[in-house]
Amino acid sequence: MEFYLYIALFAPLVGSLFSGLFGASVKTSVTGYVASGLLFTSFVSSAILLSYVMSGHTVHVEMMTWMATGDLYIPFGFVVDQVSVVMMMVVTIVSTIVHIYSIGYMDHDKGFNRFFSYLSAFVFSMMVLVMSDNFAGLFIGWEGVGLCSWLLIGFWYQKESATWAANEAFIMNRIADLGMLIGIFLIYWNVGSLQYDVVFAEIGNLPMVIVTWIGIFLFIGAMGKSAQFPLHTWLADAMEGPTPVSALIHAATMVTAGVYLVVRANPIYDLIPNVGLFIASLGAFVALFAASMALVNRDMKRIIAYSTLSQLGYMFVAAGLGAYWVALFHLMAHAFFKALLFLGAGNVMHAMHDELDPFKMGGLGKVMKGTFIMMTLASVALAGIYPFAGFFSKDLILEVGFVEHHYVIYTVLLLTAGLTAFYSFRLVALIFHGEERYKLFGIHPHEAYKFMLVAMSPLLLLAMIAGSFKMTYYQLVINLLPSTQYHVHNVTTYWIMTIGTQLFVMLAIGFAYKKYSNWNTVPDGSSAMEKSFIYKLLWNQYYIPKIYEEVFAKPYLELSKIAWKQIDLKIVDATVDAIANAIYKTGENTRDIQNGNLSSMLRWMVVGLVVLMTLAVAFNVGYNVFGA
Amino acid sequence: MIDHILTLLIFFPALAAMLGFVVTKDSMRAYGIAVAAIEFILSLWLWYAYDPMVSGMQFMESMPLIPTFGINYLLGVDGISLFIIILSTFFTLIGIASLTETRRLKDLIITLLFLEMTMVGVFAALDAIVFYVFWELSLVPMLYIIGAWGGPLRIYASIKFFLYTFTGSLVMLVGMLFMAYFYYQATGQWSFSILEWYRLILPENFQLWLFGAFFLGFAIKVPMFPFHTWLPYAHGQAPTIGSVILAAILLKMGTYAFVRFSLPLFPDASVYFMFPIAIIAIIMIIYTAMVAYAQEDIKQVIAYSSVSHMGVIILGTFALNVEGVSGSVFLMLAHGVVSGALFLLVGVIYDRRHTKLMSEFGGLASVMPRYATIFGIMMMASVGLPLTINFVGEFLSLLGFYKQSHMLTLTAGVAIIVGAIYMLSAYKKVFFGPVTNEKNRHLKDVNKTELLGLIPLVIVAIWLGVYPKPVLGPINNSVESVIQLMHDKAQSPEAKARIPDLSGKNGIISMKEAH
Amino acid sequence: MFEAIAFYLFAALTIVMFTITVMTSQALYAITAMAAGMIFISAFFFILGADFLGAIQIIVYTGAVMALYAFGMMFFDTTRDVIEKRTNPQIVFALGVLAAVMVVAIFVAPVVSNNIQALYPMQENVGNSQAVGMVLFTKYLVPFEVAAVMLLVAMIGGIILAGKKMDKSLTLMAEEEISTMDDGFEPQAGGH
Amino acid sequence: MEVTLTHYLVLSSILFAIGLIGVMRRKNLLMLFFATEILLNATNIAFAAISHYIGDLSGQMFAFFIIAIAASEVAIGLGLLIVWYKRTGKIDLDQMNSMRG
Repeated sequence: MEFYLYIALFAPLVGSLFSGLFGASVKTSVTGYVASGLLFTSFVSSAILLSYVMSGHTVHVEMMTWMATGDLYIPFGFVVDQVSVVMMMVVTIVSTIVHIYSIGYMDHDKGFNRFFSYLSAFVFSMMVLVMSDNFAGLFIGWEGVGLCSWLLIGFWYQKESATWAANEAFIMNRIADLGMLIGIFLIYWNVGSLQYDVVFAEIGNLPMVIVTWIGIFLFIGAMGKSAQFPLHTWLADAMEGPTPVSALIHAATMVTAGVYLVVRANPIYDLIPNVGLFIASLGAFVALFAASMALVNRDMKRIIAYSTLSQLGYMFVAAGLGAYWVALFHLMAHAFFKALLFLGAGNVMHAMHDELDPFKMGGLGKVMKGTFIMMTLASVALAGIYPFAGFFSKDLILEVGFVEHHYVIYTVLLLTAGLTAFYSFRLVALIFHGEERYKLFGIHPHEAYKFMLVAMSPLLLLAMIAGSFKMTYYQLVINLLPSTQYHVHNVTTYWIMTIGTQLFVMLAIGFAYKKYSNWNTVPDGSSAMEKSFIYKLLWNQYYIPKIYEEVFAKPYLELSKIAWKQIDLKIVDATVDAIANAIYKTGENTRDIQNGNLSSMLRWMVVGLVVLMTLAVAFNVGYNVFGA
Repeated sequence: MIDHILTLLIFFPALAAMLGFVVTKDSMRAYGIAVAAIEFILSLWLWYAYDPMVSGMQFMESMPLIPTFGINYLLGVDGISLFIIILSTFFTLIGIASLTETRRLKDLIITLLFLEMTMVGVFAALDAIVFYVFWELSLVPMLYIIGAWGGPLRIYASIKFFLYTFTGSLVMLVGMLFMAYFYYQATGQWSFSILEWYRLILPENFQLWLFGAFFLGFAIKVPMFPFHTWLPYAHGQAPTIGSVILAAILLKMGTYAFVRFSLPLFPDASVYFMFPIAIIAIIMIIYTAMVAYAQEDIKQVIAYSSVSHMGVIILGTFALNVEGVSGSVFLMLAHGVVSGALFLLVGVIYDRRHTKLMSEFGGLASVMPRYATIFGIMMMASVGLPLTINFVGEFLSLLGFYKQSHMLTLTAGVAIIVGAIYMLSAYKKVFFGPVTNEKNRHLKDVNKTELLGLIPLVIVAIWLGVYPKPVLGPINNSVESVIQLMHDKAQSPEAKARIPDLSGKNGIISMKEAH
Repeated sequence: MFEAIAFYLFAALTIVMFTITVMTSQALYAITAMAAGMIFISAFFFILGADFLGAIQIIVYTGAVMALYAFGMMFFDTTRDVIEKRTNPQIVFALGVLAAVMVVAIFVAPVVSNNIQALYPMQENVGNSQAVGMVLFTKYLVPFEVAAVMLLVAMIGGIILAGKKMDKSLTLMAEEEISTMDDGFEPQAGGH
Repeated sequence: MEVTLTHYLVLSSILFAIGLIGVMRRKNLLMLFFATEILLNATNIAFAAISHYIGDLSGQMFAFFIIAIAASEVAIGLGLLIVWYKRTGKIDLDQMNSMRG
């Protein structure tokens, strides 16, 4: 089985390096095929490993030593167990599909080869992240996906906004990574090892305070990668990258790494329910907060990004409340339908020549039937309508909130579910229904390549049926995760809740359709709604990016300039130069002594003699008086 | 020959340099590369012959110079110095191989070979006076390189470099003389041998003074805040090769000397000054990172980033445990490779455009994709991405210091954020965006000569990031013995507590037994 | 008592003579006063029982050195006074006195005067000249010979320096002429 | 009224001071030589006196050698002086400033 493990892990790396060889040369479709093929190999290996794990085994290998000094010993160790194999499946499925899709999507791009190199490198990093058997290995993958995310967001590096977003994402993630690093240090100095099994076995013996701090710092790391408030701004900006990237990285895999970390570290978080509650509360807040921003946004990809953010909030609610398997399940289901949604959005973008404003589209359902169906179904899944994937995973999280008696969280999540349904179908309605507003802009939309749609179809299938895996999945992961079942005890309450939720969501969908399916103008900022305070607040993302810009970015630059021009040059360096100048000036001034006049030289000689003798006498006297 | 390999390593380049005066101008380049290559192979042989399981000094050579005062020509390497020696020979080779300077090439190569002698000498010396001699001699070739091949302000920069570092080392010399005098008082014999000094247990107040004297010399060399201002000038004016050697090797002399002198000689003082120095190191890290962010000249960004990284090295050194000190020694190598490579890379565009201002560039990624890729890899290494060489060092240094102080490490950890900020913004300014300047539209990508220098560095940067063990292992063994020595020598209870006791571990050969 | 009188008398005379030497503007007065001072100094040597040294003092200083100075003076235009620009005579005086005070302070300090021990004690039953001779030709033989060589070198040096090109006046020659003189004579100075 | 070593040393110092003053105030090179002779003689007195009072012949020996050196100094010094005079026609100290730094 180790063989399959290595295949699953390194096939993407090989693909990346292969594509990288052609990085600077002109487009060759070979890179796309090879990279996709290797990804598929990786997927197959993961599937084999899944079947192996389902038969009750796990694979644990130690490839080689990485760092060893003092008491520290960090190997490159990989583990395929019930949790990581689920993640591997998600990662390989989505990335294989995205790779194949990208062959079409990036068809006309100059950086075709480069793109596949980065994309495969990302998959490799993600595999390292999920398969590592220790925190250091996790951190390798963690930073690796950050790097690839930077590369891919900034893929179109000629665009100022893209490179800016890439740097923002990297730096924000770095802030969180510091937290994670500190968490790792804490674990090492208290446990003496970074291996999961050792750490989780020992963690119970540590003082509560330390476990709490470990939990907090690790979660800070998770907050950055999963774009939780207040480090969330990068995710929306990251939509500058190519759409397949958004689908793979900023919806399905990388952003869920934070959730994966919390799920993986469940023995730690089990010990500290207070931190867990905080995580859940933050998750609920982010769910609502992000959903509210999605309501008014006019950028197709950003709407989906906010939706991702909102769903990540759901996952954190589940993870924070101790329902790790629920969180992981929603992660999986979400990966499928959100990736589908993004790929669909990619098709629309292609059709619309990179136009992102849904208000400028409309009526595309006629020209792009396939995409229309897929996006609608994905939105249905996202909204959590029975029997799609979202129903099984998302409603379960609502139930968890209810069963755990966190009614505030439950209410917030319920409200968010409604909002989710509303903005999802607002998008669908604006894009595919109503008048063909795009004609005003002289665009002639066309459906994407057939094979792209075919590539997307597995995702569609999974988005529809993922819920039916629930029990299989549950049986699998309870080997590793707490096996709490979340059932509302009272059957009546259960049915009222479920049906109520469904009705509420349907209502939201209906409202969205009613309001937007016959939209016929492009808003220009003159309507009463657009002038309202709340609209502006939401439109400007609660002014948070602006606040960051004003409070952190600009002052930092100013402070840096002051540090350089005022402090470094005018104080530190000037002091040094002043000392040197003082010595130089002394020399310049005493230069007259050497005026070449022997007579005055003789005089100076006598002065020196007198001084020396005075010193001799003074020291002698001093020695006799004080010394000895 | 293996018995005298260190002497060979030190004086072979010097002899070759003297012979170089009679070599014709045209064949000088080939001659220089050949000499540097032989020297590099010799140093690799040293590594091959080095026994990684022994923690003490190896290949020791001794010859009396002034026996009355116990000054001997005493050489030896351990895991700490071995790799810095290899790094020196490696960088001299790469530097000469990728030389693009054509003005007075012969003199430049001869100067570089002399510089190589002094560098190897510093790291191989085990006698304080021999160490001091090489330490000061290393200033002279560098002075020439900056002063003769530098930019418009070269005279100012070179004199500043020379006088500043020279002043510091004079104080250090006084410290060394005092140290020898104490040794004389304690044992009745003069000795400048560092290994014999190791055995001396000094009273704490003496330690504090001597530590201060040594500190000044080392701190200016490192350079530590607020003694760092010579560095930007030196880098700003030096030719590419000068910057490369300066950043890669010469700065390491200071941090190496901390590990070689300050820690084992003055364990109590090291603990006493641990927090003040850590705070200085943190100021270095954050403050210079901010200054780097404000720079307009790409070379200055890297120069200030050097200072910032040196802060992490200092922090790791004063973690006073095996993880931290090993990490800092490793980071010395890592920073050498990465900053050396970055300076080489800056040299590439400087050769083409004769400017280093970032505002002159933009969009180079599309004009010079290979260059952008290599620069990107090195930038990511500098930022400290895992699986690159810098990460191992930074991780271990910070990990080590975390044992001593949580809050300070948290503050120092900001390095990974601010480091990313200045590096990414510099990269963005130079490589991203549209090509705005017409002069940049037809720049040539890196050529074969340049690749010859850069590719090995990329390989090393990734190889040692993925598999640091062959280097980290010997470093670890030697550092363990240093730490154990410090623990044994420490007198104050605080120092005993701060410096871990490793005697329970297997495989530790204490310094005394090794000799 | 006799010794004391002699000491004070000769001390007063020496000081006066030397003061004249230092203060007068007439070279002739100065050289005469100095010759007298030298002879008076030899008196101290006789008082101190250093007969040999006293004799040497008279012979060498008054005889040889003074004669040499007298001859030397003939080369210079002694009638034309060097106009000596006096700058800050107070400082000169103060420095001289201060130096003297310091020298005295150091010499009379008990540390110095009590810690000296005789290396070559005077023998009681031999005369001074004999004793000097014994020490000079045993312990100080090498320095003595070296001194002899030095004197020889000085003599030759003096002759060559002063006697070279006596027939030419370098003053009246042009710069080029001096540099083209074939014997490699290097001009000592000039307004370069 | 015992004459002690101190008396001689004081005398020697006074003479030394006179010589020093001469060295400092004289601008005529020849006169400067006279002043140096005074300095040498002052030390000679000190040596002879110490020799006498300590009972050691070394002092006299040094005085002896000093006389020898003084003699050679005069010979060489006068020679140089003559060369200088022939070269420039002056023996004024203030005009010898080619060493100006």
